Amino acid sequence: MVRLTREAIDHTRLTEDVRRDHCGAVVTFLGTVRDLTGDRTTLALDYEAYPDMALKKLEEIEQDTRSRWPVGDIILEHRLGHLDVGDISVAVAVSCPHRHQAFDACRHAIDRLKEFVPIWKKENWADGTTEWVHPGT
Amino acid sequence: MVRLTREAIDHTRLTEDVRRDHCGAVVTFLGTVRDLTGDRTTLALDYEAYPDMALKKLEEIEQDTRSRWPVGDIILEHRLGHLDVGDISVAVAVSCPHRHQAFDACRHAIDRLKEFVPIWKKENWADGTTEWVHPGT
Amino acid sequence: MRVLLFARARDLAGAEAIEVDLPANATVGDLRASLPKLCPRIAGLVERSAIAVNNEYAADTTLLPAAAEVALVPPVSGG
Amino acid sequence: MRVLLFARARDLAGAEAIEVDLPANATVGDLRASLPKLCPRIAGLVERSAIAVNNEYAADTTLLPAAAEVALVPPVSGG
Repeated sequence: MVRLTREAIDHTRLTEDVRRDHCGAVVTFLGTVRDLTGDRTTLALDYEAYPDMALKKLEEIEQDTRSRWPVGDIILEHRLGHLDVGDISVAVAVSCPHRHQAFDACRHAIDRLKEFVPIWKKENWADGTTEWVHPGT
Repeated sequence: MVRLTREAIDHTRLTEDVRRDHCGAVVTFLGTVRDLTGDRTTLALDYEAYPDMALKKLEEIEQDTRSRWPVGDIILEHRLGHLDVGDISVAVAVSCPHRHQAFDACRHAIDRLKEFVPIWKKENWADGTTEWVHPGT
Repeated sequence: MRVLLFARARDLAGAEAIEVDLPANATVGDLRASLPKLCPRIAGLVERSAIAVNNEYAADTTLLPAAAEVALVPPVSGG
Repeated sequence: MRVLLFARARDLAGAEAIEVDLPANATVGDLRASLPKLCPRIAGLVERSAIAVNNEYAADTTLLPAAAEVALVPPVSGG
């Protein structure tokens, strides 16, 4: 399952929802808003998506991950809107029969998400300026 | 922090307790009691520890993990006693500034735990028999 | 053809979309070449951005369908 | 010297510990060799087990301290 949400991400629910009796391993990844990026201080982030395409790409990542590992269940959820330091911006929860499968599957899913899902963040720096983050530009 | 407990493991608390503002990544691993091992059906597991040594070895794993990655915080918790299918037997939660650090640190900690922490499980098979699990014997 | 803009591209253009007139049989590459002319401020970003056609990343050689949802997708930074 | 037993070793021996008499300057290896004589049922498991001295895995060449907590540690299966 994949979701975009403007509400706080409930990692308890994600983790519980992927648990399965035939899966001995659950790995949950949370991405949270850091207070520092390099030596600059972040006050908040604003996340924006191209929603239809983002959901399509998230679904592709779910299917790709399921095709590579024996996934019991997987949930990818990304938050949009204004996030404060410490808030959860993204969560991926995966269950698999064995632990290395669950680690590899979860890492694969978040790596792909960061690679090509059309979501962007805008830094709100402590000096009052803001800046969209577009790696490589 | 490391813990042995006879109560249900509260993964929400573990995950929340390791979150830090300077850490953009949290990885939580849960080991749960599977209903099948190979083609045999498990009804329940009994976990037993050599408690003093197990705590010492868990603390060594915590320190070793902190020495290898920039860990914000890490909690290793193992449950003892009688567990039903689906129950959480072990949980490791780790926060780090970046996600690959958190994945590597969490996987390292659970791999080491399974390698040398003196804890044992007894299978309660569906056919009514029980069997201590000692890999290689 | 309407091209959706996001993030810095939207801020620079001051608009959620740009209208682009392209001949029949135009490609994604033709669209890419036309954007800096219509909106010089986004020229640098266009070079580094992908173009999505109907929610799929499209190569510059792709022919633009007659009715398609088209978007400029700057380098992503979700997660 | 008292040797703590766990898991299958405890079940096989029917006891939480075995008392072993060893000469001064005995090693972990000497202890390992004496256990199957005192409790033949655990002979096979002793071969595959570690010996812990004061909560630390000990090599067979280690001298046993006079006052130490000693345990037979069968292959672990936690997690």
